[in-house]
Amino acid sequence: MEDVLFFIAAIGAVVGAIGVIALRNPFYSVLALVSHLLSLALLFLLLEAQFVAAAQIVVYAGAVMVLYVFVVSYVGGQGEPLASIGPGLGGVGLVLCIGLFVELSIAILGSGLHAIDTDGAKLGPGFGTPGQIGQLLLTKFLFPFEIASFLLLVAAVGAVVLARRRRGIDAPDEPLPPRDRLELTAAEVMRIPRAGSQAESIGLGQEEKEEQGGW
Amino acid sequence: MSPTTWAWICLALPLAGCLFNAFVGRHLPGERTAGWIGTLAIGLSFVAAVGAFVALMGHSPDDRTFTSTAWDYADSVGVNAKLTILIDPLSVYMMLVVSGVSALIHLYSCVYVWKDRGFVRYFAYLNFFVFSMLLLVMAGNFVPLIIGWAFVGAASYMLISFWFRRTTATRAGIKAFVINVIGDVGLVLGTYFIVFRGSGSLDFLDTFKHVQAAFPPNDSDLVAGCILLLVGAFAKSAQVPLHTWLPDAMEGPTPVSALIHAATMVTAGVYLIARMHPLFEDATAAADVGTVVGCATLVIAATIALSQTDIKRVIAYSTMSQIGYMIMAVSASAYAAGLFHLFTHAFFKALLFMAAGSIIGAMGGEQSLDKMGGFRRALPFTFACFLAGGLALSAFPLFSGYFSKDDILALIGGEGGWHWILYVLGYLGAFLTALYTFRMIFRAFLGPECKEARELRETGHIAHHEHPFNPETYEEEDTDVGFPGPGHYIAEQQWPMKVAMGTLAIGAIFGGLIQVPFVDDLVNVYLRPDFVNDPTYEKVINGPSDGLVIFGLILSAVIAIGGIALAYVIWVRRPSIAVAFRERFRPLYELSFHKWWFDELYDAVFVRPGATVGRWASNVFERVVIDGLVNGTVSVVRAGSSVVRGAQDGFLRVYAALLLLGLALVALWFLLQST
Amino acid sequence: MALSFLLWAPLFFALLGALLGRRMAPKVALFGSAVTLGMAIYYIADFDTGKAGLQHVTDTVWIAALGIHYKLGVDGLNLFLLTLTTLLWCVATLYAYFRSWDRPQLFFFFMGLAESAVLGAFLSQDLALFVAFFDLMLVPFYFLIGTWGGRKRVQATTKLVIYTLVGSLLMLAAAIATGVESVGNSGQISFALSDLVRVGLPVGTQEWIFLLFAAAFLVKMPAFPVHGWLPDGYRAMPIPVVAVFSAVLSKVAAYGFIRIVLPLFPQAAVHFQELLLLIALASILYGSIMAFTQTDLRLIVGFSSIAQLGFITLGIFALNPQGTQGALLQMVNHGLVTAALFFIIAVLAARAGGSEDVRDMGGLAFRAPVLAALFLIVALATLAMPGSSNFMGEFYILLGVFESKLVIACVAFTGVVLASVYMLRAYIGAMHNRVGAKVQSRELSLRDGIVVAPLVLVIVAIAVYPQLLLKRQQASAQAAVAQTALLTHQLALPRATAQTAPVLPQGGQTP
Amino acid sequence: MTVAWYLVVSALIFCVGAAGVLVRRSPLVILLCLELMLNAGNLALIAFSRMTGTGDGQIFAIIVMVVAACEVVVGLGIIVALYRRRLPIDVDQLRRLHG
Repeated sequence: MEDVLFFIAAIGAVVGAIGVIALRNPFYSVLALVSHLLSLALLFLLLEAQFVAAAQIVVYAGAVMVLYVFVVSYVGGQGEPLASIGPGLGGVGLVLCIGLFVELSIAILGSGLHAIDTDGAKLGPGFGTPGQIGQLLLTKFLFPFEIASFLLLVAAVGAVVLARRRRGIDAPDEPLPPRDRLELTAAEVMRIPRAGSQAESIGLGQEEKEEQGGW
Repeated sequence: MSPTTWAWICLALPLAGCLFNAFVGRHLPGERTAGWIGTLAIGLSFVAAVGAFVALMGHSPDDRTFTSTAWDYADSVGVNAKLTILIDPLSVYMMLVVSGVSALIHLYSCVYVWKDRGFVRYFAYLNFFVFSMLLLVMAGNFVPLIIGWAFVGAASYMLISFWFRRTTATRAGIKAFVINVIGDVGLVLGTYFIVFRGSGSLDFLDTFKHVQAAFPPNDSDLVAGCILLLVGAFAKSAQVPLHTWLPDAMEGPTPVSALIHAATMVTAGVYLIARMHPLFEDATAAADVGTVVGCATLVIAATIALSQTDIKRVIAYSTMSQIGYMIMAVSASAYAAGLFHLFTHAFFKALLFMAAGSIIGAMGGEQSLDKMGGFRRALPFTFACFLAGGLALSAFPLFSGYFSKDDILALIGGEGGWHWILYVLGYLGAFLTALYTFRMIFRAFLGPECKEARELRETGHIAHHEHPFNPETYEEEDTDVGFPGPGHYIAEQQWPMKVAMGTLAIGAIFGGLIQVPFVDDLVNVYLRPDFVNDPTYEKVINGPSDGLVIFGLILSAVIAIGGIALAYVIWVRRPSIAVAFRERFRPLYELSFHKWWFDELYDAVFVRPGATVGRWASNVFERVVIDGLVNGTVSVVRAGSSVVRGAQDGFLRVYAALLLLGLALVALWFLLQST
Repeated sequence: MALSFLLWAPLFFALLGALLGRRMAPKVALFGSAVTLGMAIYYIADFDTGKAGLQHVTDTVWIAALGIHYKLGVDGLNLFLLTLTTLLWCVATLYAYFRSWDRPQLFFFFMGLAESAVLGAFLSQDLALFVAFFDLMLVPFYFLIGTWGGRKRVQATTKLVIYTLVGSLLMLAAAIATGVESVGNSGQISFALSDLVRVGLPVGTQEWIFLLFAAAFLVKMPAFPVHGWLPDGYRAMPIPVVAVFSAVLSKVAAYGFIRIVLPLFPQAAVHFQELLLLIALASILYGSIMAFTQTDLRLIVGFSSIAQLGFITLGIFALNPQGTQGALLQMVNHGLVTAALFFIIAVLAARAGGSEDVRDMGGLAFRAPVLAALFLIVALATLAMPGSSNFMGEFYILLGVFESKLVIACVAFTGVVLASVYMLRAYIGAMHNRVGAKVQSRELSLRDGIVVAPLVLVIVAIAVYPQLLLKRQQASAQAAVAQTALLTHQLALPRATAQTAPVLPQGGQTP
Repeated sequence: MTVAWYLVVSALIFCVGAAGVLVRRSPLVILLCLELMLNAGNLALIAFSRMTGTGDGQIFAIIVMVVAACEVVVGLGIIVALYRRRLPIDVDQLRRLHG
């Protein structure tokens, strides 16, 4: 029974993954990812990770994917143009990925790790339950937990800053600089606008004031 | 009070005057208050010097050396520099001369630069100058000596370029300063050789005590040290070949010339050799160098003075020449004679400069002898003073220079041997001195009256040029924004000038009477405690036979009168002789007129090559080598980066592919490692 | 009072000022620099004069695994450099306070950071800590020059960074090598200078490490021929920055020689003594000649700094107590006069239509007697006129060289003469002669006066009583060169200290 | 099923995701492919967690999910910003950073 479930879930996950990259319309890609995530959640359950599986469905397949759907519908679900100015990486990518897969498989199958060929260790009671996860998070992994929460905060702020609306919707916020001004030097980027010049540093601009004020 | 207390007061007063004038001088009420304060400070300083003299004479002759230390200046790792003053007959003698003559020069200056816009600044500088000189002569440790030495140089720089809008003045100032720094370097390096190769202490008395134990006679280190000290002395006393700054120093106001030439600065070299006599006694080779250079200077300077037309420069070269006598004397162990000449020279040289200042005032700033003439009746007092100073300088019988110069030459002659050459050259120099001195007097005071003289005599008005000019270049002065002031003054109309010149004239006429052969011997007796331990000194003092002394006196008188008579013939009776002589002996005239081409020589040997090297360094070396170093690095980096930047083509997916490739390679490497 | 307060106070106040906003930043920075100066003066007052070793030591292990200590201490070597640093920063902050800067918070923050970094380099008694602070110094100056600099600041900053980074990397490598090589002898890694001195290194190792350190320090100074960053750098920096940069940062390098190189690599120092002396001599002559030909006042001062630092190097590598004393004294003197000169240059430029070229000036002294007097005092001190403290510094330096290498001392004296030529040339060119075309002669204003006058006062005070510095430095200076002086057989220590002179390290026997 | 099976599936998904990143040009889809890769990692982590019988791997997985969420948020924010400025939604045309 478990084996069957595993194969169903595994095939679902792989097919979902292939769907993500193969479908032209981003909207369909998102849907394929959702199915992929659901299959993965099943795999997690098979691995006795009930809490992670639940989180996967609720957070990932639920919340995150909704975000994707919103953005896709906002940006427009048109497929990408066929003509590309970039290099066609199809062949190279395929070779690379297959090569990597072969390498990883060799690594996994030829591993000296004996436990890898078992069904796993004998599990204690409560493995993978929210209680155990919570306990770990608040004891052993408290610090990563806090860091993660901080990361989330930063990401939220960052997203707001990035997507915030500036001065009207229609006009592009800042027009693109002309092509010949694209070559900014690092120092120009670094320089603060209207920073003091030589004349200011020796106090040239100040002399009139000084004359009036006197001693 | 003890002599050292008096000495500290004597030293502190000019400094106080300087600081007072510098800080509050500008805000004082009254037009000349700063000048009076400066004069008062120096006058009181002279009083303190007299106090020190009296206090010193209260002790027995064996017990007239006192030291006092203000504070440890730099006392660590074997260098014991302390602010020590050494008060003994020699330093009190110098203090008296310096402060006394300086006080009169201050008095004179109160009028001379009255209308100048830098009046207050002038007196601050002048007081500083006197302070520096007093520090120099009182120092009881090498470091305060060097400090005083350098302060004198700095003060002379400030005063020479006092009219700092004249480029000639600033150029003369920098020249004086740099040559003085060369002297300072000589002094410091000489100190290293003497103290740190031998005596081990910067203190004068310790050094003198240990010098014989530390060095065998004529030890190379000691001779090197003494010759380096002489370099310092030559630079300050304007001896060949470090004399070129002195004539240019005439760019300063005339009283400054008087101060530099009479009381302070140029006499420092003479004092130094006298002060360091225990060293020179042991390093006779170095002393001989001093003797020869002094003699050479006295002749060279006298020949140059014969053809100069600037009245101040003639006097300047005469100073060089007279200092040559002194250096020769003190180097030949005739210390008292050299210092005696220093004393009389201070009087008559200050007097000559002041009188020259009076003439220049009457000429409205003009300094060329070619334009002067016939001032005898327009400036009777100045004429009398100039004549007194001129006669003293020419060693006319019974005037002060007569006794002091003769004292030197008699002692040189008495030493015998090769000193006879110096003896003869000394008298040759005396003859030339009489000649050029009276050339100057005759051309300025006799002959046809120039228009300035006539105007002054007839109306009592001093000539003023409509557009003030630089007497050196005849370039117009920008007096509306700068210096010097428009005022010109003559002694006949100003009592402070008259007082100063009159006092000096008395000294110039009668000053020699303190040491007359067979009559009295005051200078010798007074200075004896300083030199009593020197075997050579006693030998030199007693060297000349009575016959030689009498012969010298007669010869001296004959030469002086002969020189004056010849000058009368050439420049008053038959002016054509001078012209004919100039045409007949053109090379000799050129040599004299161009000052033996010393300036041109230095320009060609030091200045031009230095400037060329500098230009090459900044234009070629700096650009090519130094910048090349960094630019080369930059271009290597740039070339390398242009190779690598090809990979940065901006295609995100290519970056990802490269990343993945890297991952695959890393994985492969680990796989290969594990098998 | 712990040294950490002194070290971090500038940074603390700079941060505080930056947080309080653009109106408060200058005030807080000024207050902070004054407080720091006060603390530095306290350390002079509290200094135990006769002692050679460290005082007020703070020592905690910072990174235990690497043996890096957070160790601070004061002794005769760094006591007055601390005062110099804090004084100059105080004055520079005061100068900056009177001017408006774009983004004042950032400007004053970087100034404070720079002060802390420099103080850290002077205070650290651990090699790794020294290297860290030495490199940290570059960061604030990079921004200060690149952001608030003048013409060609980009090029100048690039050059400066390239030069200094190369030097820093060499030094980092050398420092690590020193630590690692010292493990072999003791079995336990430690970067604390006291431990490193005790362990000692074999001669061959010392020599190449010495060269790396020397390269880094010579670039920072800078010395001929690695001074290429100086002309552009000095011209581009804003005045308060160039003042502290030229006055203090070069001293860090010279101080590094005395603090680190001489005690740690004595054999190598002796071995390369003549090389370093020749480099110093070349710096003196080259710097002087260049200063003589330049017309830009900043460059005149810059090249004169090369010459002056040549003298300091000369003193250090005389490898005897006289030379070291002179070098230490001269570091303080040179810092004071250079900073004063740069502030005066700013004043002069403001009166010459903004130009810093001598040819555009002239006759400035006319209505400005106070300015002229201050400039003259500083100029005379710079050319080391006897009576100035600079003279005593050069006196000791040249005496040290005279006792170890006579010929070099004699040649070095030409540098003294040349100094008088170029300084007076600059002074006369700016203040005297005919009035320049765009020149307006007017007196020093109060806000410039209270920047320059304190420096001149300190210059005069030290000139009157250099013993103030010398007696506090003496014991440490003797200890710093004790080993090298032993090696060169020119030990002239008083008997009392000679008995306690450190023994040669075991690993460091001459082959 | 042994743990190795799960790992193989994980490797496969990872490679598929990586291929997607290389092939697709829409930043949206590339983000999705990144999700794939992260999830592949998650699967491996949980498989190992099962293997050792401790909960640590699951914690890691949760943290990875957090990171993924952050990445999504920022990535989508950038895409929205691009769209607002009328820039092409194509990574090949956004190559201003070329050297």
